[in-house]
Amino acid sequence: QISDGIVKIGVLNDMSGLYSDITGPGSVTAAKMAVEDYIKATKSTLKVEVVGADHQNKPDVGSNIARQWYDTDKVDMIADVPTSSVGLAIAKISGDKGKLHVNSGSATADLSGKACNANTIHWAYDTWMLANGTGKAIVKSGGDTWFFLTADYAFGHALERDTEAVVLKNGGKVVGKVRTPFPTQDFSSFLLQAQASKAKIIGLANAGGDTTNSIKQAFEFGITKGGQNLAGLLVFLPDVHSLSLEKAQGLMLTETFYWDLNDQTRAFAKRFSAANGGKYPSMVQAGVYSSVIHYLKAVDAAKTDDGTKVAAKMKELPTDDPLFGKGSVRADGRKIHPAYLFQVKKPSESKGPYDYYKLVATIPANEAFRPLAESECPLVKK
Amino acid sequence: MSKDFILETRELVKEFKGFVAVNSVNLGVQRGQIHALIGPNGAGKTTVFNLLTKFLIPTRGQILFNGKDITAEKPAQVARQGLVRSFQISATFPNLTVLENVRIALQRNTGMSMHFWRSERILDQLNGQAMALLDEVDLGDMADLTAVELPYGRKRALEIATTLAMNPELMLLDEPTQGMGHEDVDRVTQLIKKVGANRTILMVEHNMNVVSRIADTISVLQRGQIIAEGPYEVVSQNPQVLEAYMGTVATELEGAHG
Amino acid sequence: MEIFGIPSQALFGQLLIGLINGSFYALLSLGLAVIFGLLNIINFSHGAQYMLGAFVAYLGLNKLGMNYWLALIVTPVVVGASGVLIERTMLKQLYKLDHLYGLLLTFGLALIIQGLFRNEFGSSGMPYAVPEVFQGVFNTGFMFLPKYRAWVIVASLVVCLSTWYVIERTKLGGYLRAATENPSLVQAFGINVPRMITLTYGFGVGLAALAGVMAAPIYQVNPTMGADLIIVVFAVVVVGGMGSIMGAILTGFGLGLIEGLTKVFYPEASNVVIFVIMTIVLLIKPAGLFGTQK
Amino acid sequence: MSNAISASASAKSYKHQWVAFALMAVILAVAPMWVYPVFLMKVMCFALFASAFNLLLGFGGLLSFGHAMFMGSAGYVAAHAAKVWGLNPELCVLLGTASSATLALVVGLLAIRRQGIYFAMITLALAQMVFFFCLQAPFTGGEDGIQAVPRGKLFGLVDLADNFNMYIFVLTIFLLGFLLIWRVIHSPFGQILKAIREHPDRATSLGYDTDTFKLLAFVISGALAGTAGGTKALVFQLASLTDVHWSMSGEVVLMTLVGGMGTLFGPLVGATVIISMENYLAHLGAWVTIIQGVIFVICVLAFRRGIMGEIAHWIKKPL
Amino acid sequence: MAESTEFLRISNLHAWYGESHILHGVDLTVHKGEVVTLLGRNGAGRTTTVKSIVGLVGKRTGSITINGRESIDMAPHNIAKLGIGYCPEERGIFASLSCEENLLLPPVIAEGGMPIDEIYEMFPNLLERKNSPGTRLSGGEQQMLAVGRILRTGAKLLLLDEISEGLAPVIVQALARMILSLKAKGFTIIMVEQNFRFAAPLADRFYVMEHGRIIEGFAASELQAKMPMLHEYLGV
Ligand SMILES: Nc1ncnc2c1ncn2[C@@H]1O[C@H](COP(=O)(O)OP(=O)(O)OP(=O)(O)O)[C@@H](O)[C@H]1O
Ligand SMILES: Nc1ncnc2c1ncn2[C@@H]1O[C@H](COP(=O)(O)OP(=O)(O)OP(=O)(O)O)[C@@H](O)[C@H]1O
Ligand SMILES: [Mg+2]
Ligand SMILES: [Mg+2]
Repeated sequence: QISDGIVKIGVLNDMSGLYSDITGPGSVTAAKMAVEDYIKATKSTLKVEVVGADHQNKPDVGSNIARQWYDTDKVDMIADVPTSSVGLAIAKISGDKGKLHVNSGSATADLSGKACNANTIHWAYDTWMLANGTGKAIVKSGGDTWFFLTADYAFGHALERDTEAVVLKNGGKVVGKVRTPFPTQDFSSFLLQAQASKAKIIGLANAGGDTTNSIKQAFEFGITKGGQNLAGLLVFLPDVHSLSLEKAQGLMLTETFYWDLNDQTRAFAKRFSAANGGKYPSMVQAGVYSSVIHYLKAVDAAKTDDGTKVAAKMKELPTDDPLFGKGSVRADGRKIHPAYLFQVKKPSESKGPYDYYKLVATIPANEAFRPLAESECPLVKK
Repeated sequence: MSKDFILETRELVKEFKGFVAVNSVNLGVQRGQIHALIGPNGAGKTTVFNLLTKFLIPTRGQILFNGKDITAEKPAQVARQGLVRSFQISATFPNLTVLENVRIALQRNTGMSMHFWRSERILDQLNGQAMALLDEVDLGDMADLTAVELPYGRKRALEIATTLAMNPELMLLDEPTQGMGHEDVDRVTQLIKKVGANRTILMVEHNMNVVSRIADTISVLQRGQIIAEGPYEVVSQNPQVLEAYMGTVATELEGAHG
Repeated sequence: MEIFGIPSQALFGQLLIGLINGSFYALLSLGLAVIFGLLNIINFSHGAQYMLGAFVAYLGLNKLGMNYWLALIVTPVVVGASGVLIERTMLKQLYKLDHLYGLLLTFGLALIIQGLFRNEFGSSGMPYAVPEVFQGVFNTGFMFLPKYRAWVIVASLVVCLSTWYVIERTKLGGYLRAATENPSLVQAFGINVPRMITLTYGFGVGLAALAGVMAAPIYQVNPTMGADLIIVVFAVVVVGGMGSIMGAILTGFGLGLIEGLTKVFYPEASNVVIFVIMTIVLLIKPAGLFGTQK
Repeated sequence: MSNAISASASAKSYKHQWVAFALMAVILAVAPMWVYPVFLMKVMCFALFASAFNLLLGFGGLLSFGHAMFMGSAGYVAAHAAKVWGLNPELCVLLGTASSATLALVVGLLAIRRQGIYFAMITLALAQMVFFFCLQAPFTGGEDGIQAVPRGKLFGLVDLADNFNMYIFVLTIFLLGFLLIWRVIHSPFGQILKAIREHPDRATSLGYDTDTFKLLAFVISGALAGTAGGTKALVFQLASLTDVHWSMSGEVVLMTLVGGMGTLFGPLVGATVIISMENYLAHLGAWVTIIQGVIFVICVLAFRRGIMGEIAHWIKKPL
Repeated sequence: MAESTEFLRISNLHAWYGESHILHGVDLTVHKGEVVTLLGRNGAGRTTTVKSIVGLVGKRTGSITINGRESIDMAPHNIAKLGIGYCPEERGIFASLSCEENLLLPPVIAEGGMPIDEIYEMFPNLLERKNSPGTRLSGGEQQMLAVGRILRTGAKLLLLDEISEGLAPVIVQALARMILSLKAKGFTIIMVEQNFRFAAPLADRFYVMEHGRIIEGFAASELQAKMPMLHEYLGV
């Protein structure tokens, strides 16, 4: 019994602001592609509709739209939703209304932690995974002294805390850190402090404009030339694109998806960029694609689009899609898949548009995300 | 000399960036008189006014009101003590009605001015008083017009009514007849004489006809200094004044303005 | 040797950095001050026009192959021209009205300009390479000073001081100052005041654009780059006090320095320090440091 | 900006305004049947916010460009009170109001001495400080904001989790706030405020400390903005940075301008227009801001009276 | 007089300040080398008339021909270039400019202007105060400055509004001599005067204004005959 015969998917994200290149219209495209591909592949009889909206990174705008979608517009599932403040709000609403939210856009690990609920699934990545992946892999590959540039608010603090823990656990050490106000235009004086610290790795516990500016200016001050490496704790392909390889080269970062991983991803990227004005898919957009595929699979299996039931089904079924490969959704709503540590290529190494990353290390699915044991999620608290 | 001064200044000085606008002025205004302050433009009359009403801070010197030193007080404070001024450019509240204009002044003594939870209707209790004042300056029939609509001369009258509403001990009028046609001048002159009957008035006035008719005492200011003081007959004969202000004897009754 | 636990070497470095940011504040607040002086308008779109400057430079480079030096000349002219257009078509009609309307209008314009660019270029920003001449760093002994930054200080100092000189010391400046006091009389003397006003606005906007070009190689060129900056610049202007050109310049550089120091000793506060200073100044001198009570 | 306030010139009879008020109350009471209630609640919160702002600009002649600080901070306070201290909703809103009133007092003391543009810039700058505080203060949850705020039980009895009850609650607050503002405008205090706006020096020479009066107006306005903020936090069950950001301050100016500054009902109309745009044009992305900008420009250039102002001018009665 | 010598002709001039309609059809003519005085009581509209000539009123209709050029639709800065020097009622000295800067401010619009040292010669006070800010000069000096600066520009028609107002008689007499010498130099002058005693001996012709209209115009020769009328209107 599909409510009113239509499965309606709402892609709610930032269509114009800071995250519009990482999510935005691209995510809608991805969702639509997912629907086509699924129907084509499975000959499913589902009638599926995809709608999109802009939450302008404002939680109240976001939750207003979400409530309206659920209450009056018959939307069954909300996908994407970058900006943790909005993501958390939507998760709450979905919980209250027994609908379903599959989040690919937000970073906060609370979605599958403190704030988790039976109706929310966190798909592509989260802060814990970023910290862990980047921290561990880098220390393993020799970068064992760190200096943190930390955006001075909750998100930055969380990233720094988690990463520091990992670094120490793996035998590295933190030689210094500086709390940079958010947002900051000019990082030079902080970078000088980092430079003076002689740390091998400068960890950027920040996001968006802060990250790009700090990377750009690090290059300007010849920090990377000076032998120190930058580790971006939250950097997406579009950021690197907007920075240009010249400035971003050498940057270490972790993502769970990169278009150039294998033939399937390359094929997808080709189709996607064709439909998306030449822009290649980001990790988040890929996440939206794969999450929609799995959602539809679950709907067919459960023969309903009731949020709670489908959520349960999604956790029950193993996931398998061309972009993230085989994986699973955990009881706490955490989607599990491998993560990759990349380093940004030198301009000379790049063979074409968006050929930016070289793979440094792969973090297997079972290590990539926070172990269920450590989760604060009420659903799994014993 | 045992005169009853309501207002006194002692060695009052005002400098603007080195330029001395008012230069050690000792002015004494006797209770119950109409006291006129005359002098060429730029003599410092308005400045003196602004000093007395605290719109400017004196560089040096003292101001005594009823024997009390008010040099350090704020404009609103001295106003509340009964020293109220009018402005050289007519100053009414354009978008309020004539009645409301006067009520604003009356309202202060009701102590309700800060009451934002009350209805303004309770102010209607002031209407009687207000109308009385308006009648005094025969504006009674115009009570419900908004102030902008008044002709120039009538605005002056309204301003005087508003000033009266403060029931001031001492009224300061800055060029009350400036920019007025003759009939208005006469009207206002009469008005000032009338209200001056039971209070003290200090006025700046260029128009010697007016001054000669109603002023009990005249102080002549020039280049920031008082160069003569006394009743019209005396002052108008003072050669220094003739020299500095009225020009040659022939132009005696003209003054700077016709 | 050390100062407050910071090696004095490093400290000099930090001061220099502060000076660099100061030069941006100075350029921007100078533009605001000039515009305010004659038009009595707070140009809220100043930040957007700063951003425009950066973008024109970026587009010029990537679409027309216009190099940095050309951009440095062309951009202010182009953006300034757009300013002239705005003055002619819109601001002109507001002079009779309360000055606040000017603030509101330019605020609206800022929204439009930023919105359009966000639509066109997204928000993650565009790269702009440092011109060859200025690539690399000087080793000043106490720090590695990127050549480009050194250039920024010099350039903006030159611009600021020459602007000051023109306004305070030349005949043209005399007209400007006179027109600030009593435009209609100056016009009655046979000087085309309306055109002067238009050009002044254009010039002020041009300054913003110039700052934009200079910023392009340092910061990401993105549509919101001016949005938050402008508020800081407002604070700078308030501290400096309106009406004084020198005030705008000195406060710009000065606050840049202070901000720089805060970044060393108490980074968390470095983005509020200017506002804190503003508050203190207001308590002591409501008209600002160099302003005249109005 | 008195020249824009022709319609506010004191008129003797308010009968038609009472009619308009009754009409508004009724419409708001029945609207949920057709319009999405949460949306309506949002509109009412912003309408109250805009009305509070308008009290200052339209009737006090003071343009505050940082009014978001009152709305936003109150939101945090109310949210914190509800979530952490588990207070009843009415208390949370009251707390929010009180905190904003205090903040307004402090800011006012700093800013009130300067007029016009200066006042606008100073309030803006101070608001920015408040923003940074909210961004970094531990209890605000940084960019996550305070989430999952319980609406709680009104007086410990009525459960507001139910949208209908919540709606009644918000409607009541809005109407009360609206009436208060109306009363303030037509109070002895309001009279003096008007006088000060028209001729400050004259008011002073009549013995009024103009700054004190402006300050009181500022505090009242700030407090009511706080009420709006607190209520909004409960409606959406969250408090976040967007409500303290300066763009919010701009938005409220826009609402007032569009609706008609110095009019009683303008802010409500303005809020409705702007919020609807934000909501129903959401899919247009950046175009929303562009459209808002265009509206700003049009209003300033051609349409200074705003919607209600025009109507009022047209029927020759203040609205 | 012959057409050719006509310098300024105003016909049916109406002027407004915002809403308020001040001038209601003013007609007057001024010939080259003439000194013409506008009389009238306060608010009669004399200043407004003068301001209308230089285009400083809100709105004006009718016709103002200067040197045969119709100027009613010209912008103020172009009108000035027709050879007009304006000395406003409120002096209009600029605070932010020094005395000398004030003096040099008005651009030269035609040759034949008075050289600067000649001006200093005429007003020695200005020379000694030349570096002090404009508004710090005494009222009298400000007035001299206001007059002096328009002599430099080569303007042929001088509009002098209340230049004798509130000046010590000595200075008034100095001004009187100046006007006579200017007249000798061939300047054309329109004076607005309250101070009848000052104006009377200088003017060739008089116009009397009342409520925004010219109600009388007569030559100096008819002055005695007109005294009663003047007395009625001006209380002279
Ligand atoms: N704010 C000021 N700054 C500098 N000088 C000033 C200021 N106000 C007045 N003055 C100067 O002080 C002197 C006295 O000015 P004031 O206005 O008192 O003259 P007045 O006697 O009132 O003349 P009027 O008859 O025109 O009103 C003038 O020379 C004037 O230039
Ligand atoms: N800027 C203005 N706005 C509105 N009305 C004005 C303005 N200036 C003058 N008026 C009015 O225009 C009328 C004529 O003013 P004008 O200055 O021409 O008089 P006047 O003959 O020069 O007398 P005086 O110069 O002695 O005051 C007066 O009633 C005056 O109130
Ligand atoms: Mg005076
Ligand atoms: Mg005049």
